[in-house]
This record gives sequence, structure tokens and C-alpha cells, in this order.
Amino acid sequence: MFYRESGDFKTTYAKDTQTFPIKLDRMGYYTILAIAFVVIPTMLVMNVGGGANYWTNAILLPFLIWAIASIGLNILVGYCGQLSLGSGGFMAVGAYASYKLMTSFPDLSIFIIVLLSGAITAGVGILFGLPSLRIKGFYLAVATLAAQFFLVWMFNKVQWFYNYSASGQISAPTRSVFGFEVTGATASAEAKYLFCLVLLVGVAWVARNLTRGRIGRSWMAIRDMDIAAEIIGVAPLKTKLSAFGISSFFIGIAGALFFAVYLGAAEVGEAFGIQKSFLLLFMVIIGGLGSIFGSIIGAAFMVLMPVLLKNIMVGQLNWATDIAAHFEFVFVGALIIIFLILEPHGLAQLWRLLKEKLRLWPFPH
Amino acid sequence: MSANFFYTIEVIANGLMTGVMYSLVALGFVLIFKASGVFNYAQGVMALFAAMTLVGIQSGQVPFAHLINVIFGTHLDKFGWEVPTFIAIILALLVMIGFAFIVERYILKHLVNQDPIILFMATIGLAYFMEGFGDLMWGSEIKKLDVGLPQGGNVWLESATAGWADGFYGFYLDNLDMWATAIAIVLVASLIAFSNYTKTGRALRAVADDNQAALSVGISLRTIWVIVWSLAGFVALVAGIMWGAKSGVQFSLSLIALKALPVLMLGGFTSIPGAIVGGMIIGVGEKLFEFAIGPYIGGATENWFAYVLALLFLVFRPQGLFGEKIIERV
Amino acid sequence: MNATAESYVTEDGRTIGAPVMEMKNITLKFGGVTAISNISFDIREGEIRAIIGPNGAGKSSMLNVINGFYHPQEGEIWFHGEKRKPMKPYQIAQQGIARTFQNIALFKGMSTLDNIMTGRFTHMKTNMLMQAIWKGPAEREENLNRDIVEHVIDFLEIQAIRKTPVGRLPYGLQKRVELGRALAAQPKLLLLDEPMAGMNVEEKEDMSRFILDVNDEFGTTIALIEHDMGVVMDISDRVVVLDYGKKIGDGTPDEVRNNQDVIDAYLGVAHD
Amino acid sequence: MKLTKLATFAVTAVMAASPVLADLVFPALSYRTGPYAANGIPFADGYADYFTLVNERDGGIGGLPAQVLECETGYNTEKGVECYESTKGEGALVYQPLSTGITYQLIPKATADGIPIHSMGYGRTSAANGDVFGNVFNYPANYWNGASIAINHLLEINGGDLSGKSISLVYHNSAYGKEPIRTLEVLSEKHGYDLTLQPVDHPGQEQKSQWLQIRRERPDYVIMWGWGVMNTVAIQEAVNIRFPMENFIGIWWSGSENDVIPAGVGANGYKSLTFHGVGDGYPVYDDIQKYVVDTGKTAGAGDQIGTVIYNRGMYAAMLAVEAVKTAQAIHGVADITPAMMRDGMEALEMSEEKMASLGLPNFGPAFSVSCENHGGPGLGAVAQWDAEAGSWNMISEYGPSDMDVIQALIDDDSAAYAAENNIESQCN
Repeated sequence: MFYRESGDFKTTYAKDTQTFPIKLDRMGYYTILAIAFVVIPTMLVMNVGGGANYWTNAILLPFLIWAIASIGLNILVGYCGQLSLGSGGFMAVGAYASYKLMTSFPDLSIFIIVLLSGAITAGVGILFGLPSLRIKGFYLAVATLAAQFFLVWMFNKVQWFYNYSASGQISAPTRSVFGFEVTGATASAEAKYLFCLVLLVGVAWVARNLTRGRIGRSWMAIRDMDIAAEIIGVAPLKTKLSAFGISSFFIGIAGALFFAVYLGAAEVGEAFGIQKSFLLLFMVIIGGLGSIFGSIIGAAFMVLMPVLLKNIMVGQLNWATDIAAHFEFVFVGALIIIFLILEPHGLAQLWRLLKEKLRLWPFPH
Repeated sequence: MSANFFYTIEVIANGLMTGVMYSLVALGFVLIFKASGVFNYAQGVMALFAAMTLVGIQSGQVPFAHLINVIFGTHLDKFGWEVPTFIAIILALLVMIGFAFIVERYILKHLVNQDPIILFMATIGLAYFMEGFGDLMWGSEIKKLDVGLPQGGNVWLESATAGWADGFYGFYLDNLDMWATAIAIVLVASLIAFSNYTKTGRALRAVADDNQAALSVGISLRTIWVIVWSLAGFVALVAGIMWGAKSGVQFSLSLIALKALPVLMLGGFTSIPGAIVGGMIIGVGEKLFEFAIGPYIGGATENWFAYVLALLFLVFRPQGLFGEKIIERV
Repeated sequence: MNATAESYVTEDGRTIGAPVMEMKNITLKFGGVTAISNISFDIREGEIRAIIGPNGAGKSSMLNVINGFYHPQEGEIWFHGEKRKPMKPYQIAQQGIARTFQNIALFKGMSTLDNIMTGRFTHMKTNMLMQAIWKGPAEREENLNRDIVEHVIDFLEIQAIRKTPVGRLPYGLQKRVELGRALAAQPKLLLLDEPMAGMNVEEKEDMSRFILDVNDEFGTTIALIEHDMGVVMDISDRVVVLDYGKKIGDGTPDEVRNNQDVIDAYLGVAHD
Repeated sequence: MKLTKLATFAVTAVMAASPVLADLVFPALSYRTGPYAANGIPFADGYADYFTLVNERDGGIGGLPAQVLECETGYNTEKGVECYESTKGEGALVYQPLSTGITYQLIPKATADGIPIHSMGYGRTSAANGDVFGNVFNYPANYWNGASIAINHLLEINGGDLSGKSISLVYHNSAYGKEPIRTLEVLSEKHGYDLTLQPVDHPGQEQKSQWLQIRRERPDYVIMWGWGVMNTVAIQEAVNIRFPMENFIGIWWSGSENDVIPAGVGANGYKSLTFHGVGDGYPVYDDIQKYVVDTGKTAGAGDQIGTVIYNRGMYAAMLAVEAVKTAQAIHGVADITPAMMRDGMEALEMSEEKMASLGLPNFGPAFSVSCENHGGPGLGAVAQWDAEAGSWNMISEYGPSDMDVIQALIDDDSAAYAAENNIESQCN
């Protein structure tokens, strides 16, 4: 009886369609926001335990950025049902767009740069989404690899993209928002964290709004049965392309942040290779297809788990690093399989089931 | 005839044979997809694992030596014997069959009737698992694989054709590639014979056509799965030997799966001849493009061009070259 | 046959208007097979028009032609007095033609409410930016349409399953939700492909009642395919009978019942 | 919530890894897994074994034990970041990332944190300009030196004239592989040879097109900038097309036993650049045998000792130890900070005598580092593979590179970096 929804009646449609219709959920949500926006930054500023940099750079930033990308891919795969393995390439578009913008317009706010990078990526995503009208399922997944490999090749080959530097590496110069540096080596942990957090919350909010309304329903209609969707008036190409566009927009934002805020320097083949596309797909599926909350916990899982495993095996148990690394692969692989067997609909579904249990607890009948 | 003409032919011939090498990997995908609808991403890692196992057995390596040494402080390395190649291949094959049993018992059985994408993800999980497991078992250093196949350009062909045109140095064909082509042809022929003329083979086809119908005539799906995964393990072993002979056995061997995907796309996920023909088209296409256009746009085009070629093809034929036609109904 | 274009009033007091849709000499071929050969008929405003015939007669193909899923090789389609150009199915839906399917084609991953809301798609116009912001026009539009959908839900008596994923519903209810999705579009012409297939007698009665009520209350023009002769004869105003892709009868239920060709077709007289 | 529980667990896990302070900490961002494991393992072994030797034999450096914090990156940049962040708080003195990608990423971070980086023979070449890259060192030689040394070797063979000769560069299509292109282009103008470029995509498992082209065009020489399996396949393909191996020269990362052994006897005569000695014929190996191997304290399986990359790892560790000693001498304390370490590296002098006293006579070139020059003198030698004996042999002395050409390139590139990042002069 900890978790209750009875006695919580809705009298307007607006209240019925709100994101967290149950009061307890709403309270949990505000608590998490308060922790994310107040408690964690305070801890970072005070450098509790001396680990502010480690926590920000090794855990929080990758988590926030991957969560943004994961929401993006979930829109395409989870909501619109279009399987894509080109995400790494799209992240690269975001990263290189932000690099070109940062170096061409030194005075432009990094916030604008990140959004513009997303917009450019959206354009590229729409372009590579065109074949989706004819190609479906795994064939489409493999087809999107064409985007992945071509984009990586292009950013490696065309020198203009990396300002003709000798090696083709791009490095993020220092840029700021409202006077706070968020890129470059001197940016403070809390500034980088908050910048990414604001973007994640923004992206999640927009994604939630899009998916609960007309456009989201048209995506899901295409996903569930494209022919029926077309017959009730959903234009397939336009709908699929809108999903490609929005998805790439978010992924592009993530790519820009990944390069500019998190890594600080990147090389396309290494930072945005095919492995990234797979990793992102993992997050989406482990988290739960068609769930924004799932995207976020999927990202958390895939970012935290290897770090955690490593810290336990190397830090606590003092195993040799190579054995630990091999076991990390074994464990990650096994956990993925176990999760899929236990709950193919992802962590989000597991969470829902847990809530249903809690609702009846302690009187299950 | 100018030298360029002969060189073009040479590029095409080498493309064909490289394509066959891609097909060897693609075949494993097709076998599993056809019989169980699982898109087995782990096929590349299976090839790596099979090759590692073969080398390990052949050279008498102690499995998990490093792990045992770390835990017990011992200094195990090798047993000190060498197993003849043929026996080692048989033993490696047995390991792959055992692996097929494990996959069926602990993974597939629990994922019956799930969405294809879930099964696909499970095989990626499997790929991770095997990657770590293989390294734990046999170590991650590079290993030389030698099963007695000849390597290097065919001297006879080269000297017989040299001087056909001004500035033409004779046709270059790699002996190993020719062997691989021959083996691939034998492999495909025997797979086709197996599926057409044996009881098990017919059962496999029945399952491919209609799961339910096959079940209702008493074919155990679980047995079928073990058989196709064993077959795929066998194909992986062959691919692992061929590729491993070229480059040594090491991690990157698993990445050849990425070269098999455009082949699959082009040939169709369900067709064995499609895998071969698709491989040849991709092989020739990417080599010719690199030969003719590559120098003008900076080279290293093969990775993406293979996919773009397959993509262009799919736009006109969404089910691939030999795939079953997709019929949409309402 | 009613060759006149004028409107008339039926026995139960409904007004039947001029033809909304006219099919003129439609021929549809798949490769060498002729599915529909030279068929003409019309659907009048406000009527319930049934298309019947044995299996393989070309009924479903006919519906697919009407909503643009198939494009006939020959013939013309006139809708609201205008000749229709070749169109994609979604454009036809935007013109106000909705349908249900023989094999249920609901969106399995969505709830009943969302499925029916999807039916409002062609009526919702806010752009993507407004959707992203939600507060304001998007939310207002959503609530207005929700209101219409709630009426449909009340009408079909499916309030209790509003939030249930449709995959979990029994067959009969799924059929009802699918009807709801089509109704939500407030179509000018509603196509029903075997709305009662696989139902028991009670469910059929319910469904018949809904179809009649829809026609009565909203004045929706309905064209339906149905196998159950009793139901067809009971609820439809006019019936067109197909056999082997040809039209063999057209008229009121009584006229059709007495048509010798129709009787032969249904009793299975051998074709030469 | 579950997540916070996990998080606190992770925190304790990290905290528990803290070593006893007062140790001299040397993080090793190693990779014993992943596509480049075959090269990562011997380097990590050599790096760790030398510190073990110093601890066991000398009781540490200046009385303080050295501690190697190994962190597995798998050659992956993000893991590199995690490793950097998790080790830097432990008092890390110097980073040796052994990856061009991770080096690029750490340059701004480590500079901001005041921890020196030693990217020995890799990384960002223009970091040799200490005036801009105050915290980054790449002595004793960098890629552009390497390119020039290879050309110098060819000049020597051809009696000082390369005009009309054709040279093909087979390179890993990444930041690393692209490094020598500009140098080779400038040098081709100077010496009049033709340069053709042959990029090979990661991982380089399939190089048929590149080698068919080489066979068609018959360049006089092939220079290779490869890594991992790309080396193995390239050498095998060169053997296959019967390219004369003595005309095939690899950079020092393309010259390990792993690269040539799979090609068998065909690889005989293949050349590779190096900036340190090959083989295990140095006195220090007796000590390693005595203090490390016999005591069972080897970092790896102990089977890599004396291989090229193991030697390189050991050399890197030796240079780090010498820099620590220099720093201790300058600042008069044993427990040095990263900033002091930086000073030690900048004042490092490696003389013949010093190397001999360390049991490594003539192991590397004699050189000294200064504030302006973090790259050393850019000396390098050529080694050749003897397939019969299964060993590398030095076939030249440590020779100079064309610093006129290279210094100009370094100044250009570092000036551009300084401008882009508003870096002031570090030396004045």
C-alpha cells in the first residue's frame, strides 16, 4: 500500500494526460529534479570526497549525454519502429558541426551552437532516412550502416571539417554560457554537469510532449502497422522522416556535447565508430523501447555498469586489469542476455511491474 | 589490349575472390536466419572463437592458463604437445557443437516467440560474452594460424600471363584466395545437398517455411536450433581458418562480420546462393570502385561503398537479390 | 434499381441523398489475374450499402480500390461529384474516407484511447514546434479532440477499457475499438470490411446496433462487406453482389434476394 | 533509490582503491584487450616490470617505492578519460597513454591539472614545442622525425639522391596514420621523389586493393604507418606480391615481432624504424631476470621480455625514473609532485654514461630536453628483421632527422594550436 493510485481522480483531460498522473510519482519526480539540480551540484562544488572531477567526467557527463542520444534513438526505434545503426555517424555530424561553428563564430554562445549542431544533424538524418520508405526491418538497419560508414569516412577525408589540421583530430576551444565556461579543460565540473543536465531535461520534456500528442501517435501507428496507419491518414514518408529528423536532432545535440563538453578532443573513427551505434541501441533496448524513462535508465545502466564492474574487480578485488576487462565483457554480455530473458521489454517495464506489485502490497489478492 | 584492361580484369578476379571470403561469413548468418529468424550478430565473434580454439588446441595451449596462473600462482602455459591439424579441426568443431547446445539451452529456449529485435540484441550480448570468454580461455595476443594452406601470389599464372600487354606484369591471384573459393564452393554445394537430400535438411527447410507446420509434423524446434547453430559454428570455423591464415588470429577477426552485412543485404537474409552471389557483387563492386574512383576521392572507400552499393540495390529490390518477396496485405 | 439522383426518405424516416461515391467501369488486375472486371455502382449519401459475394469475389479488393490501396487499371472513381485522381491512401483518408479491416489492424502497442485518438489524426493540425512546447495550442487541440473521442467511447460503451493496451482485449472488443477509430475520424464515408466476422450472435447483435446507430445518429454513409446474409439483409439499404470479380446483382435486399444469378452464385451452380 | 545505492557502492569502490600516499605513482593506461591488445600487452609488461625492478633492486626511486596503477583502456577514448580521472587523484606523476586519441584528449585536461604527459614516439607531434605545450613531452623522437629518418635512410641507400624515385605511404586511416603525410610531402619537394598515399581503414583486415595497386605501380619504396592487425596483413600482402622486403620500411609502431612472424620467412629483410635498442642483449635483462622474473613478480606472463614493444615500454619507464631522479635532485625532496616531475622531465639529460650505468649501454640515443624543446633531438635508427634467427638487428646508428623541415612544421602547427586556445608562451 506504499504506492497508491486510488482516490486520485481526474476531472479534466489535461490532468488525465499529464506525465505523472499519480501523486506519488509526481513527488518522486520533483525529488529527483531537486537532487539533480541542487544536491549534486552542491556536492560537486564542495568536492565531497575529492571525487568531483571523477564523478563528473567519468560518470555523470557520459550518462547525461548518452541519455540524450538514447532518447533520440528511442524516438526512431522505439516509437517509430525504424531500426537504425547509423547513430554513431549522426553523433559525428553533431560533433563536427559544433567544431566548425565554434571555430567559425568564436563569440556565439555554446548553447546556440549545440542547438544548431542538432539542427544540422537533423537535416543529415532526414537525408539518410529517405530509403526507409522502401526498406524495412533489418534491411533498414543494415542500410543505415551506409550512413555510419560514409559519414565517418567523409569526416576523416575532407580536411575542411577539421580545419586542415595535420592529424585530423578536432579539439574543443573554451566556450561559455552566461559567463560560465562549459567547454575546454578549465571548465568547472558543476558547470559542465549543469549544462548537460539542462539539455537532458529539455530534450526529455520535448520528447515527452511530442510522443504524447498527434505526432507521437502517428509514429506509433507507423511502428505498429504501417499500412493501417496510412489508411487512416498518416503519410508514411513524412512521418518517418519527421522521426528521423527529431531523432537525429537529439542525437546531434548529444554528439556535440560528447565532443565539446565530455571528450574535449575527438577523432571521428575512434569516437564515433560503429561501436557507438551498437552501444546506443543497447541502451534503448535494455531501457525499454518506446519509453523515455527507459531511455534514461538504459543509458545509466550501460554507462554505470562497466565502471562499477571495473571498480569492483580491479579496485576492490585487486584482479589483474586484463582479466577484469575480459570478465567485464563476459558479465556485460551475460547481463544483457539475462535481462532480455527476464524482461524483453526493458528496465522500464520491469519498473512498471514493480510498481504494480507495490500497489497491491502487502495484500496481493 | 592495354595493360589497364588486364589490370581491370585482375581487379575483378580478385574482387570475386575477396567476395567469396565475405560470403563465408555471410553464410553463417543466412543459415541461422533462415531456420530460426534470428539475426545472429555473434557470427563474427564465433569465427574468431573457432579460430582461437583451433590454434589453441593445435599448439597445445592450456585453456584459461592466465586466469589459473593469476588465481593459483602457477605458471601454466602449454601442455607441450602439438595436435595434428586434422584432429585439431575435429576437436574445434566439437567445441563449436557444444557451444551450439549451450546457446540453445541457456538462451534461445528462453526467448522463443520474442520480437526479432530482442533476439538480435541477445546475440549481441552473446558476442560480448564470447569475446571476453575467448580471451580468458586462450589469451588476447595475436596467434599464427597454419593449417598447411599455401599463401602468396600464384607464380605460374603470373609468369604465364606476364607481357600480354605493355607494362602488364601478369595476373596476380592469391593461392589462399583460390583455395578459399574452392572450399566455399564445396561448402555451399554440400550445404545445398544436405538441405535437399537428407531428412534433417528437409526438416530444416520445413521449419524455415513454416514454424508451426513443422512443429505439427513432429520436428522438434530445439533440435533444429542446435543443428543450425552447429552448422553455423562449422561455417564460422571455416571462415575463421581462411581469414586467420591471412592475418593471424586476433581480435579484429571478429570485425569481419561487418563486411558480411552488406553481402547479406544484397543477397537476401534467407538465401544461401544469395550469400555467394551477393558476396561476389560486393567484392567486385568495392574493388572496382576503389580502383577506378578511389584515387580521385582519397581512397579507403571500400567500407562505405559496400554498404552504399547494397543500399542502392535495396531501393530497387527491398527484399534483396534472392530474398523472398515481401507481400503486404491488409 | 434506383437510377434517380434525387434524395428520398426511407421507411424508417432517414433521408438518403445523392450519390457520394460512384465507381465507373472499374477493372483491377494482378498480373494476369483479373480481380475486378468492369464493375460500376454508386454509394448514396446516408445509406448503408452492402457488398456481398462468395469468397474470392473481389469484395475486399473493391474496398482497397475505394481507399486507394489498389489502383485499378481501368475505370473512374467519382467522389462528391468530382473525378478522383490517383491518390495515396493517406490522401484519400484526408478526404474523409475511413475504414476497418477484415483482420483487425489496430495499433497493438497503444491503448484503446490512443488508438481512437489516432483516428482524429486528419483533423489535428498543430505544427511540430507547438507540439514540442505542448502548453497552448497543442494541448488545447488535444483536449478538444479528446472530447470527441470520449463521445465515441461513450457511444461504443468501451469506457472501462480506455487505458488498456488493445493487444490485451478480446476479439469482439478489438473490433469495436477499430470501429471507434474509424468513427473518430468523423468520415464522410465509412468502409467496414466484415465487421462481424468471427463473432457470436450476441456480439453480432451489438455490432449491428452500433452500425445502425452510427448511420442514424451521425448520418454517416456506410459501405460494408459481410458474409452473414441475415445481417446484411436486415441492416442495409442497398446491396451489390459480386462473383468472380463481376457484378451480378445490385438493388434493395428484396430485389437481390430474388435475383436468379445471385441465387445461383450462392447455391454453387457451376460456371461454364 | 536503487541508483543511489549503486552510486554509493561505486564511490566506496573508488575510494578503496586509494594507495598509501607517499608512493611515487605511475599510472599505466594500458590495453591488454581489444583490437590492439597484441601490442598493448608487451608495452604494459615492460613498463611495469621496470618499476618492479627499480623497487626490488634499488628500493624504489630516491628511497620511495614506485607504484604502477594499471588501468585498462582497451584503446578506447572514453575509457581513457575514466582511467585518467580515476588515477589522477592518486598523485599520478606522469601519463603514458600509448594512444594518439587518448593523448589528444588528455593534452588540455592534463595541462589544466598540471600533470605531465609523456607521449613517447606518438601523440601530437607539435607538442615537441615546449613553449606552447608546457606539460607534454614526446622525446626522444616523434612521427615527423620518423618520416624524415626513413627518407634519410633511403637517401643513404641511393647515394644521397631520391629524384625520380617513387615512394608509397601505406597508412592507418586515422589521426595517427595521417601524421607523416605533411612531412613526407614537404620532403618530396626537397628531394624530388613522388609520393602516393594508400589509406587503409581500421582495422585493416583486408588490404587487397592497396597492394594490387602497389603491384601495378611498382613504387621503389613503401613506407608504412600501421598499427595492430594492419601491420600483419600488410607485411603478408607485401610478401604475397613479392615486394622486395628491404625496400619496405615501417614506423616504429609497425616493427614488432607480432607483425612479421605470421608472414614467416617471406618477411625476411623487412625494415623498421626504432628509437631504442632491440633484443635482450643488455645487462639490465640479467637484473630483470633476477629481481622480477625469478621472484615471480612479472606484470604479464613473462613471455614478452626482449621483444621490441616490451623494450619500448621498459625504455619509457626508464626515462620516467630518470626524470624522477632529476626532479628529486632539483627540488631536494624525494616525494615529488607532478609539477616537480614536469621540471624533472624538462631538465632530463640522457648521456651514454648514464645509460651504461643503468645496464642499457647505447640502448637509446643520448639527448637532453629543454623548455623550448620537449621532443629531444629527433634521432632514430633502422632495424631489420632476420626471419631465420627470428630477431631484429640494428643496421644503422641513431641518425638525425631533417630538423630544418620539421621544426618549421612544428612551429606552424603549435602556433595554430596556441592561437586557437589562447596559450601564452610557457618558457619566458
